[in-house]
Amino acid sequence: MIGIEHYLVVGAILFVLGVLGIFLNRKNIIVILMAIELILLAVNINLVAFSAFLGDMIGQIFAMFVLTVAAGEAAIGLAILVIYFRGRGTIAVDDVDRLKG
Amino acid sequence: MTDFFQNTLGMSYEFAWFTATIAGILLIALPLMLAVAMIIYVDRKVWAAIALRRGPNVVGPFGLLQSFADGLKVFLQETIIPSAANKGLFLIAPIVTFTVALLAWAVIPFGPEAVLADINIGLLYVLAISSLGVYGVVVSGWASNSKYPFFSAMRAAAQMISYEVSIGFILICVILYAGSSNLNTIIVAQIGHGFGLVNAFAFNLLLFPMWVMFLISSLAETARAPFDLTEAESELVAGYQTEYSSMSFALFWLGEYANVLLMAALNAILFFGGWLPPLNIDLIPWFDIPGFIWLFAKIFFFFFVFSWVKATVPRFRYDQLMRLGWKVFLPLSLAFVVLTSGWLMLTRYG
Amino acid sequence: MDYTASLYATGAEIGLSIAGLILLLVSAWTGTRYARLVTILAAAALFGAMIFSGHLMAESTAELTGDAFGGLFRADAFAGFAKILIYAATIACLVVTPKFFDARRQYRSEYPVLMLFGAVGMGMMVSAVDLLTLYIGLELSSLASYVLASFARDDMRSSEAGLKYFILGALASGILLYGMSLVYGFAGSTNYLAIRIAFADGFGTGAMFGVVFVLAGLAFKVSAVPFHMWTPDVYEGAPTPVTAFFASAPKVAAVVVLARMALDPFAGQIASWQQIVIFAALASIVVGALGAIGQNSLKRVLAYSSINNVGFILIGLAAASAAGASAMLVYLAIYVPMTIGSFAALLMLRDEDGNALETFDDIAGLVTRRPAIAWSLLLLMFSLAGIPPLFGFWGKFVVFQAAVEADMIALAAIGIAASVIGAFYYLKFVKVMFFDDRTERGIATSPAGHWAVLILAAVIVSPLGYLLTQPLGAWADRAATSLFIPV
Amino acid sequence: MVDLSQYLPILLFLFIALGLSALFVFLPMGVSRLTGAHNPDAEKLSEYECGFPAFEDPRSQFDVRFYLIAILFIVFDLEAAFLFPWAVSLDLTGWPGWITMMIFLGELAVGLAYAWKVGALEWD
Amino acid sequence: MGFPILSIMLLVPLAAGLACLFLSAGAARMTALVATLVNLALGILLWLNYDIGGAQWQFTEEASLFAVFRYALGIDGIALMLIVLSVFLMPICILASWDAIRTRVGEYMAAFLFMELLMIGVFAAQDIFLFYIFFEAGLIPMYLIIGVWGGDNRIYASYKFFLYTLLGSVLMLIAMLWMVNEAGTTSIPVLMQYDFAPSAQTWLWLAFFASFAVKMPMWPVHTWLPDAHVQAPTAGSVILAGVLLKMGGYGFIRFSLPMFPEASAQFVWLIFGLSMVAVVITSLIALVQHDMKKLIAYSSVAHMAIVTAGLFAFNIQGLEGAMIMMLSHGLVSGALFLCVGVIYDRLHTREIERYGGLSINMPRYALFFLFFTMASIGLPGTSGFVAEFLSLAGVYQVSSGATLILTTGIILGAGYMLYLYRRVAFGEQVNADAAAMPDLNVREWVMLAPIAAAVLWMGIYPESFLAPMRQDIAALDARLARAAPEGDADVQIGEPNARAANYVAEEHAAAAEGAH
Repeated sequence: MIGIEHYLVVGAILFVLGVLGIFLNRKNIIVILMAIELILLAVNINLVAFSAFLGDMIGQIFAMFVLTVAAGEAAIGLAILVIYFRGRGTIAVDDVDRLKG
Repeated sequence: MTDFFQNTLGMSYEFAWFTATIAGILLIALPLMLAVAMIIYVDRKVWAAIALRRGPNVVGPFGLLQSFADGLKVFLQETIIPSAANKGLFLIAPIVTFTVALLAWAVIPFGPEAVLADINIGLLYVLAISSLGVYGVVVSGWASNSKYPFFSAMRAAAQMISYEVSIGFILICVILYAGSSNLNTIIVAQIGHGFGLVNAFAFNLLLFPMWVMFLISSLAETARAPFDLTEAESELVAGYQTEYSSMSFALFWLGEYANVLLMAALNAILFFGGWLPPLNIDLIPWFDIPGFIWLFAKIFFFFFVFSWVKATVPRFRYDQLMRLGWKVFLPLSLAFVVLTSGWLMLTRYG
Repeated sequence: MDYTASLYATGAEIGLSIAGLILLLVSAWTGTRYARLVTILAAAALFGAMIFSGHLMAESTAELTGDAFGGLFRADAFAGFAKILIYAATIACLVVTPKFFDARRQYRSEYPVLMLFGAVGMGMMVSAVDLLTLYIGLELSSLASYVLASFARDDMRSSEAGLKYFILGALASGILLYGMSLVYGFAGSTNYLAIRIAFADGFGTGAMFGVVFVLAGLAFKVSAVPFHMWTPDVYEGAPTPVTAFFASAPKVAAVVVLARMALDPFAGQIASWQQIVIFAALASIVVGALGAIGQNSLKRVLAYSSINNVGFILIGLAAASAAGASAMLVYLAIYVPMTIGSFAALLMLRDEDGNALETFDDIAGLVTRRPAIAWSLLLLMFSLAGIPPLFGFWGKFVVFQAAVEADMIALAAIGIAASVIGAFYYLKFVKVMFFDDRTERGIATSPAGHWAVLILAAVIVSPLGYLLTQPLGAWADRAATSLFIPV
Repeated sequence: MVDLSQYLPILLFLFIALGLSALFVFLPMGVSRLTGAHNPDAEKLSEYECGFPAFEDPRSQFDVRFYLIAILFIVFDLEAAFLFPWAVSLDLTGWPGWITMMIFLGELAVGLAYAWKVGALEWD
Repeated sequence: MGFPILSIMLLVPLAAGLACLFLSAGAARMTALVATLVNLALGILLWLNYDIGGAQWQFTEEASLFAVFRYALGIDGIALMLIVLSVFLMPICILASWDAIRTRVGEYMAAFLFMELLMIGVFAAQDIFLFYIFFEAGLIPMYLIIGVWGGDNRIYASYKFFLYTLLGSVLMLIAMLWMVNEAGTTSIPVLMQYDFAPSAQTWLWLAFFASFAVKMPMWPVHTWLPDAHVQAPTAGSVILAGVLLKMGGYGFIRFSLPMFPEASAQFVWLIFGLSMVAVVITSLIALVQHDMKKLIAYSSVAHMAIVTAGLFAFNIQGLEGAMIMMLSHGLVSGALFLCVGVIYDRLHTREIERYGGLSINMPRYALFFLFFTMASIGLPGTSGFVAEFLSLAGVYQVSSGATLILTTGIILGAGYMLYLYRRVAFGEQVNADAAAMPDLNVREWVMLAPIAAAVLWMGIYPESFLAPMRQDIAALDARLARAAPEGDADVQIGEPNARAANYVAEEHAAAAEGAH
């Protein structure tokens, strides 16, 4: 039978993938945005799994909020990316280097 | 059906269930494909009739086999994959489109018991699955790596998501009345809804405008005329399918018509009582006629409306299309959510 | 708490939200013409919210500090103190903004609206007593901040700063959220009180992971080492008024949230987070000090300075006592005028063409050209370095006092010794302005609003600021006490 | 735990539908090789552009309004995500629930009005 | 509470300093001079009104200000002497800068006046945190004085000065916090009577030592001093050598010794060791200097080493000697820096080689310079002799070996000072421009003559200066008695002949009376 720990493992794997996607990705900022979504997805899996496991609705409500906020975040992220792209003409990660000390 | 396999054929419960489910799926998928083939024929016939032409009339009696002939033709054609295309995505796009078009039917109730997956969020499921259809379009346009498909895909995606917003609100109104998003429950909630007489939501004063908007939105959502800007031949050659050929090309058509049918079915289910007979009075033995016949009749009626519109209404401009979606339908449907819920609070839960 | 009382407790946020929505519509209808007016109105709304928060704080009693909306929101004195700071900082940032964008003709009335929404989010954050409320507030303020960072659309550095801030901020939220999900799962609730009860007798590995992730996410938001890498880049790239905002209000909010998180839901497990906080505090002090050495950009130096200051604030948290929490608040209250004043001074430093003077070379010999700015900056810098008799010393004093009282002598000793490294680059400001020969770039005159903010900040950090210690200490104590309610 | 058994048919359906679609795509490719219809050449494989060789990258910059629409869609579609559970449980949440949702919708209406007024919905 | 004379002494420079910030150069000079003279007058008044043999803490003022801070002022004899030294040197500093400083005069004068405020504050503070604030705040004006008006290498010097002293004193702050937490009071007089646990004392002592040793400065943390002295303007050097260094010594005598007697005893070896090394090494370094100011700066380090040694001798002679040494050094080294300043103003170089034979064209200058050189060496009749004699006598009771080495330093001191004087004042006039320098003008006379008078006074009749301090030093000695280390010197009070014995006994009785 599938228990709570299986969901948690899936969530953890997705989370790690997302974090690695941000740090190891050297190519494209869009991929970073997707990695962020992946992290939030992992969170949602956790929340929903816990919610079902605990028989408590808050987790699911939380997941809904996370979804919404994730969407807002993606919207703003894309908007910033568009501005950036218009200025620089590239969205390669390695080109984000105007600011350094 | 599970009982049938279990008791008559003596299978174990699990195996019987499995067999029954597979049979159910095939019972949906295969007739659906057949229906799509026939409906293309019907479309052309209706269109021709309104234009006072004869339409397909060569292959088979009354040209009935025309679609099959077309199908065979494309089946034997060469599949061209443009050298500039992203091959994997290019091939995946039609698969996605068609899969998604089929998948949505999993929750459509053909009768009180005749539903493959009777889930409590049926309507949400339909909405979700039909949203996925955008992927097929966008991926095909992107993967073709060609100008016209790309433009068309952008347009199609923008158009579909624009109308999806107002569709979402319209569905909320329906759910408010039905108190559930299970499709069967929604249908049952419509028994005698219209003045105790008509088994339809569409005759409710608050829901009638919603139905009109839903109908129009369905046209836009499936990119049917007058909203067929995605394949506006004069501008965009053949839309996002420009670079496709052979069966891949045909799959888009199949998927598109499957979606059209789905939209017709949703119109029937959400606003016209689905598998219920139209009237709630036992003048004639309405209720003895199997539900799916009523449903099919209603689907067919709505499909006729779709064809009719296609034949008579001129194509919109893109800005008009977007304006209608965002500046008319969205505020209206939003307002109706407020109105409907407010009315319900006052009358029902006061 | 009934519905009316709940509404009353959330009055500041509700008022600000309504003001924000109205001003949003106003800005849509009037375009950029009345941007100045919208700014004034936004500042007025914030001022009203500040007064209201002060009023709530003054009259906060046991029944009023109960949780609004069924345990989601608590308008206690702790939150009240933070809100007053946040709103005041936001007002100050609003005052200095329009002139900055005037030169680029880019000021739009969306700017104050975004600031308002950011302030609402921060108000929610500091009042949150439920992970859900916390998350919503945090994201509301973060989303507004992302946009603000890239508000100067034509400036490549601004959009790059926005992008970096967005990516790392979203990552931080993700980490925080992941921690929250684990905490929720293992505590069985998202309510702080319930978590505290659930964790009272220790927790398992899973919950420990949750706590660590939550703290790491918040450390990101306060830009504590080792999650500070984004700070210099973002501070340098963002428009200067926005940088001033980032360095003040959101920092206050994040620190306060971190404190509430550590001292309310995780209060039963001080041992498990204290080590983390101590490490972060010391590392922030050292890295913030060392990183600034060798920088030539003034904004980058101030960014490192903010990292450095966070370290000192965290020392107060590490004490894990009411005195420590009170010291944190006092430090924050002093830090905010110091940092805003510094950025206001930077804003005033522009040549006749309106280009900002951004490096140390540009401000060489400033005292001979703009003595008032130079002397104000001198006060601010020595204050940031914590040299008595300037007010910044008091902040460090109370923090270290709390640490010593909590018997963390070694922490205090190492921390204060490391602060000497920080003094090095604060001195560099003074050295460049006072000792070096002047450069020949002209300096434009500054608008009255900037002067007002700068002078106010300079007066607060000057020895006159000590007049504030009595009320400040009393309010901070009151706020800190309200945090330590028994289960 | 929620009974998820009703979703199993959907999963099966997914596999079958995928299989069918893949069959439709790949079978003709095989068949065309057998029948000799498979006969590609460079011209045939080049992308279509009104009879001319393509003269620019098809994925060059396109109208930013598509982004805008996408972003607006995200916002408004997600609002519907909140409405679904609310609509189903209208009688459970009562007037407070209704009022709360109306406030929420009001804020979204403000958002829509803003987007409308600043011209985010214009396609000239 | 009587007339708040200490507060007035703080207020006068504060008000004048603020005014100077906004005044023109001439007005600022005059304001500063008047203010410092007023303070000098107040200082003399303070001394005259000081009740020798009266209460230990006099002129006390107290007000509870904010939080843990109390505004508590009050002085004993030790503080009195140092305050008088400060206010005495200040007008001289202003005069020394009269012509030398031409840029941003108002700010310069303000910085000096703030320095005066802070110096008086340090010596008068009776609240431990108030002391810290005054102690630490002195960094800011001094940093500016060195950095803005200093020599070519001023930036390096100012940084070094600031960071060294800051690093030293922050640790002291932590110790203070702990002490206050432990003892529950911030009052210095109370803390001086509080007995901390010996184990804690060790750490506290080290923390205070870190601060005072840098300030003092003790070898090896003295390296900021030569740089700061060389780069600072003349008046800055005078204040630095004359008063700021004394803050370290004052710190030892006010905090380390009375508050942590056990720890002090425990670390006598460290202090003595460092002092011995400092005396010898810095004297040797001074011998090879080419820069006059640097030479004098190293001599300061050597002299201050004798102060530390005297302080940690744990007996009355040592403490008195150390105090007189501080006062004497404040006057003498200040005067020497002024002497350097006089010729620096004329030739703008401090290279010893550039001068020579100044006694020919500047006889009065040469006279003053000679006098102060002799005072620095410790010629009997000058203050230096009294100071060195008392200190070494005190140290001798504890360690004859240390005394031996410290005395070597004094011999070396005579060497480098005389060597300096010979090169500057005697010999051939090698450079025409040096030979053409005019002798002292009236302003310089006015600067040097009072110091010379004071040095002579202290050398001939030190009792004037010792009397106010005697009671406090005796009290300190009594407190230290329980921890005083065993001396190795077998000092036997001999049997004087009858006539002399009477005399001695009388004198002893008088001293004992004064002490109780």
